[in-house]
Amino acid sequence: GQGGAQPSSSGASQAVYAGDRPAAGIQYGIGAAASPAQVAAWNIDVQPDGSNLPAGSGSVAQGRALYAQACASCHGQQGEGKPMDRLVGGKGTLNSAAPVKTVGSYWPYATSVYDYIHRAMPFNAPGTLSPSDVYAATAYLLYMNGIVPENAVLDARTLPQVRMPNQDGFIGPDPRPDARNAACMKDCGR
Amino acid sequence: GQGGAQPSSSGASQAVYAGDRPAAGIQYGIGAAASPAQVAAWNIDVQPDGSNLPAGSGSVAQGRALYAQACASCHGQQGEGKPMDRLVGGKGTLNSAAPVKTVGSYWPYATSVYDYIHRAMPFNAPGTLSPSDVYAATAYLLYMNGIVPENAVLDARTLPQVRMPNQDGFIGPDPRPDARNAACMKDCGR
Amino acid sequence: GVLALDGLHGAAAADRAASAGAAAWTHEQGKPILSPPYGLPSPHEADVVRRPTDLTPTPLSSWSFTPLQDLDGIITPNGLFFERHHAGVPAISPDAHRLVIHGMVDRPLMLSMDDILRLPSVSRIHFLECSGNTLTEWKGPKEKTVQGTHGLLSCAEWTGVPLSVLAEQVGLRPGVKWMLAEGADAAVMDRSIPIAKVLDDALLVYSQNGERLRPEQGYPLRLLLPGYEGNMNIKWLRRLKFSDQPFYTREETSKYSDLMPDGKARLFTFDMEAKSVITSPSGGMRIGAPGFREIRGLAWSGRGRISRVDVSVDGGRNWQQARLQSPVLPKCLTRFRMMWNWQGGPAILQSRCIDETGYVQPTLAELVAVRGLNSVYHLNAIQSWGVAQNGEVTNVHA
Amino acid sequence: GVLALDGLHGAAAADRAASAGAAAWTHEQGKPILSPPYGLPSPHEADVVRRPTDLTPTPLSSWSFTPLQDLDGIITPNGLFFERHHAGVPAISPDAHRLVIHGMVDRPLMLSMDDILRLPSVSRIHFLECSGNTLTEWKGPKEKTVQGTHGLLSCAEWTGVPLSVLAEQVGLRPGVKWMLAEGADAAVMDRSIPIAKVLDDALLVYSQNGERLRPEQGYPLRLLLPGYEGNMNIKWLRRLKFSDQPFYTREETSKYSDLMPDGKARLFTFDMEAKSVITSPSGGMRIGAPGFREIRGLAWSGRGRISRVDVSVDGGRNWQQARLQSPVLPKCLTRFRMMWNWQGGPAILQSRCIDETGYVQPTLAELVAVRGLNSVYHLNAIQSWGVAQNGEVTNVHA
Ligand code: HEC
Ligand code: HEC
Ligand SMILES: [Ca+2]
Ligand SMILES: [Ca+2]
Ligand SMILES: [Ca+2]
Ligand SMILES: [Ca+2]
Ligand SMILES: [Ca+2]
Ligand SMILES: [Ca+2]
Ligand SMILES: [Co+2]
Ligand SMILES: [Co+2]
Repeated sequence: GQGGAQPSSSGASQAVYAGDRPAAGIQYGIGAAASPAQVAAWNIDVQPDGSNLPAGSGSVAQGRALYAQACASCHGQQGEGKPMDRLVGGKGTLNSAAPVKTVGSYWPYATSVYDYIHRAMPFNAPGTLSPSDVYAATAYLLYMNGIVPENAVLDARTLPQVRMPNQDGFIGPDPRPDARNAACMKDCGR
Repeated sequence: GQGGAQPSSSGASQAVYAGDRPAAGIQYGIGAAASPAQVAAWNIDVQPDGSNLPAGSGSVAQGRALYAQACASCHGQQGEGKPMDRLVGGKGTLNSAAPVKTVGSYWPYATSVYDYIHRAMPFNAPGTLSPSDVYAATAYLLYMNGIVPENAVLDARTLPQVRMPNQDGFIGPDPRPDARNAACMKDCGR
Repeated sequence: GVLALDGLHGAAAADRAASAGAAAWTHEQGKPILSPPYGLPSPHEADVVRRPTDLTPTPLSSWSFTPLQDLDGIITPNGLFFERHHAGVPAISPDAHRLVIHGMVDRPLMLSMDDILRLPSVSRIHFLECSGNTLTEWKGPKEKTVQGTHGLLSCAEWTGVPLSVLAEQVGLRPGVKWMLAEGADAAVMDRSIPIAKVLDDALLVYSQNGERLRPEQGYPLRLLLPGYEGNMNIKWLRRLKFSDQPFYTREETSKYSDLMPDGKARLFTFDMEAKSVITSPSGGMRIGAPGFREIRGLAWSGRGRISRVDVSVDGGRNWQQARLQSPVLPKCLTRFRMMWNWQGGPAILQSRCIDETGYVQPTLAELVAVRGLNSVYHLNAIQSWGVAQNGEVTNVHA
Repeated sequence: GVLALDGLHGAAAADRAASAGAAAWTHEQGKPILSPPYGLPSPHEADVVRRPTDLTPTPLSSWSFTPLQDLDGIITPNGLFFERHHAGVPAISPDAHRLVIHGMVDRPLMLSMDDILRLPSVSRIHFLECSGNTLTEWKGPKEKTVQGTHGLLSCAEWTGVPLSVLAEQVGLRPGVKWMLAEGADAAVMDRSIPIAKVLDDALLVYSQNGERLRPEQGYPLRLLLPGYEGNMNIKWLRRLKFSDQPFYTREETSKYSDLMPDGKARLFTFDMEAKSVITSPSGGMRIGAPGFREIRGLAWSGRGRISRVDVSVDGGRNWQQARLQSPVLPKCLTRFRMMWNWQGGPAILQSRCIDETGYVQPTLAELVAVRGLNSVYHLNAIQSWGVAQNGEVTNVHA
């Protein structure tokens, strides 16, 4: 499910602003070149192929300890949620009347779990975890969801190899417009 | 100097909003009829023909007393201004490098003096003067400016008869556009 | 107030008004200039404020709604622009803030705010709508007011640099298909944007309705993707990275994907489809006397201009074309208006818009027929307001 | 700040920024939603405020200027809209306020705010300019910033009832030529309006930029006369009276008349003629490094649309056409923009606009040649900003 994206068709709309576009093809020489070292400090995203994953590693056991100390207060001892997002379970519910979307049941890529924890968790101290901590937390969440075994150790090599249960659960490209209304004007629906 | 007014030519501009005007010619029946008595309570303006001037009257002498008590602190003992507007003098200065515009030198109609004092003065207690007070204040201002004699008494009949020195000093209709610029693009003004 | 159309203010007020020629404020000096230097609304409008959702466990990752029932025209005042944050509103120093542009580019750049202000700019009036707007209304009428049902919607004049200009400055390499946009907030919010959108009408925005962005709207810098779901318009923007692949960030997978009845989820549904709603009369109001009153509402489409809005006062049986506020702009709120002579009986008010692609805003039934009840986002169905005999207006499904 | 383009913020900030990936705000939660419910600008923008004139003896009858140097696009945020009051800002209760319409009409009316809100409405984006704007600049450069020289100018989206609709409700009698408009403030401000303007595009306004009028702008009700001098756009409107004669009110005789060199004064000069000004770079700024930067400014005409703006960087010897922000609307601010590659030497920046009637904004010399130096109002001449070798920008006459 790569989901190719179609940008909106704004051909007609563009006419409104046709006379109000900056000239194309000019190098203004504004701003500073970003050196490789500078870029490296900002370049934190992790894609499904594992590019950009840092050195370090973490095991399920390390993750269990970390989770109890830094995560459980918000996400529950078993990842059951309350007060914050539920992180465990929900498999088989996606086509039911009450779908439960979690890391285990819904997320397509394990790299996204690493990436998100690294940028935003723990909510009360975001960005404070070391890469090994993040690998460990990810390992424990995947373990709780039955995706990796209890002895799993995650690092830049093993994490991208984890196959998530719902990896094929996403579809694209955007099939909309998908609902049709005939725009009846008089005595409709009789 | 009646100064006929030309509304701006907005023919071309109107096109933008052509599709966005409420329908014409509909009585919506919204709001309450304003009875003659209600209208009378709101209808305070005084035009040069004296229409709408109330009963009451005021003399220069009454105006002198009132002025000293209610006006002089802001407009000066002799109407010389400081801190607020100067009310006296300036005749003959309008075509000089330092024109002085006052009730005496500039205002075209005595009825406007009555009207303005009635609505806005004294600044620290606007709308508190009785019609006779306003006639008196007007009489005194006109007297200080040498427009009415010391024994003048103003009322609804006499006030509109006062001819102001600068009554013919106003011209119209608006003669603009009056300045021309050729919109030169290159090597201009050489 | 939220509830005020007419009839709310007692006879006492009307009596007082009869002598309004002698109103106190006509006889005493008011407040001096600069009271205060940056002005505020009248105290009589104190109920015109953003209001919170009751669905989130923390106000730090939460949203607040624009009071659409109190607004006219198409501009949303900055103080009433809807909010959605994932780690609160950061207090960013514009002097220290930097934007880094890198990835598949020839000349990676680091830009200060002063740099960005020197670049060529444009201003555009566009709406912004959270794709979660109206999410409470799938299964039945829930929120009481239009602020609750549709208030994750606002509109402003945005000023900034076309992203096409920035792309030229850094030089995109062959094969670039996506751009990651990333914020400097503590959620380090990020989304993948298709390159065609980036080069079409995306803007690097620093001003909103004339003044610099408000903190809640991304001060000092945000992305604007006209017509795309709100979440992608990354606030507090600190980084743009060009790539040949999407990034599958948490927001675009775990959150802003649309679950279908078969358990599959639509990924990358970006366009906000055409939608409209009547803002007056609307839920929570009570209309006073029978007679003429103007029905007013908003229509918008992420795919271009609104070309028509129809209004029904009988629950969708018969429709009449409404007037559209001119000029109608693409990917912008469009105010519609229609006079209605209320006879005093029950009525159901609806609006239905059509955009320049010919798309017609669907009924909820039409939407649910294809998407089921689990997709959370992108509910753009026709909204119904019921008017009771006594003038009370409520949220109904019709 | 008023003075900030670039170069103002020291190397320390730039150094700090190098590690901005580790900025404090990226590692701690920000403020929760509704901080506050009616939002405010960033504390970093605290210098973006209205500022007072120094020419009036009391702040109750005085004016304050819009900080044009800090604004982008065409919308002025309501909190920065320029002020001109004659008896302070009254605190009017909207429930008690009434509008009376009478004089040469068949059906005199008294309208409450609730009544007015039921009538058909339109929204229009129009500028408002005090005809005393720029009055300090006749004899030589005086004010230091564009806020001081041109800040009695703002622009908003106004919503209200066309006066033509109200005229139909009351039924104008044959021979009506003027309408008096009167405020409920303690100056009971009043002006005579020609009937053709009333029936053309005059509006009875209750909303500004989406929300109800601010107190300083006439809450709850004002007159809007697109393109006419600001003073005529009566605020806190309580009365409209139709007549066959003008009223010669104090404001239209003693004040807003234009004294010519021969001692005669032009009465009833209503149109705000085409005018433009560069807002960035402008007086009081200092531009940092040589190189490209965008010159930005505003153009407007009370007679319709702006059709062209030219910019000169050599004091008017050579001119280039600027880009105009689209859509260009009648009697509305029009933002113009032109990239400038500053070589680091002295320069004199000017803008000159042309409106759809073909009228060209004049030089000050051209204006003074026909009007002399005593007319106070309606100075719409070309403005010059001098750029020194060191980048300092000052108000000059060139
Ligand atoms: C103080 C509360 C708190 C703590 C502690 C906390 N979280 Fe969270 N977590 C949240 C909140 C709130 C969200 C949702 C944020 C949002 O959606 O904007 C969240 C979301 C998540 C999600 C995304 C869930 C989804 O399906 O999208 C993951 C994964 C997660 N947290 C993991 C962790 C881990 C691992 C830790 C510990 C290292 C942790 N959290 C600690 C509050 C917390
Ligand atoms: C507390 C100060 C104050 C007092 C007392 C006061 N005035 Fe004034 N007056 C002003 C101010 C301020 C203005 C200018 C108001 C404006 O232009 O908005 C003014 C303006 C005027 C003008 C208009 C001048 C012009 O040329 O346009 C007249 C006439 C006038 N006052 C008459 C009076 C009279 C008569 C009284 C007493 C009954 C009075 N004033 C008391 C402050 C005062
Ligand atoms: Ca209200
Ligand atoms: Ca709720
Ligand atoms: Ca979506
Ligand atoms: Ca500043
Ligand atoms: Ca000054
Ligand atoms: Ca004038
Ligand atoms: Co600064
Ligand atoms: Co009320």
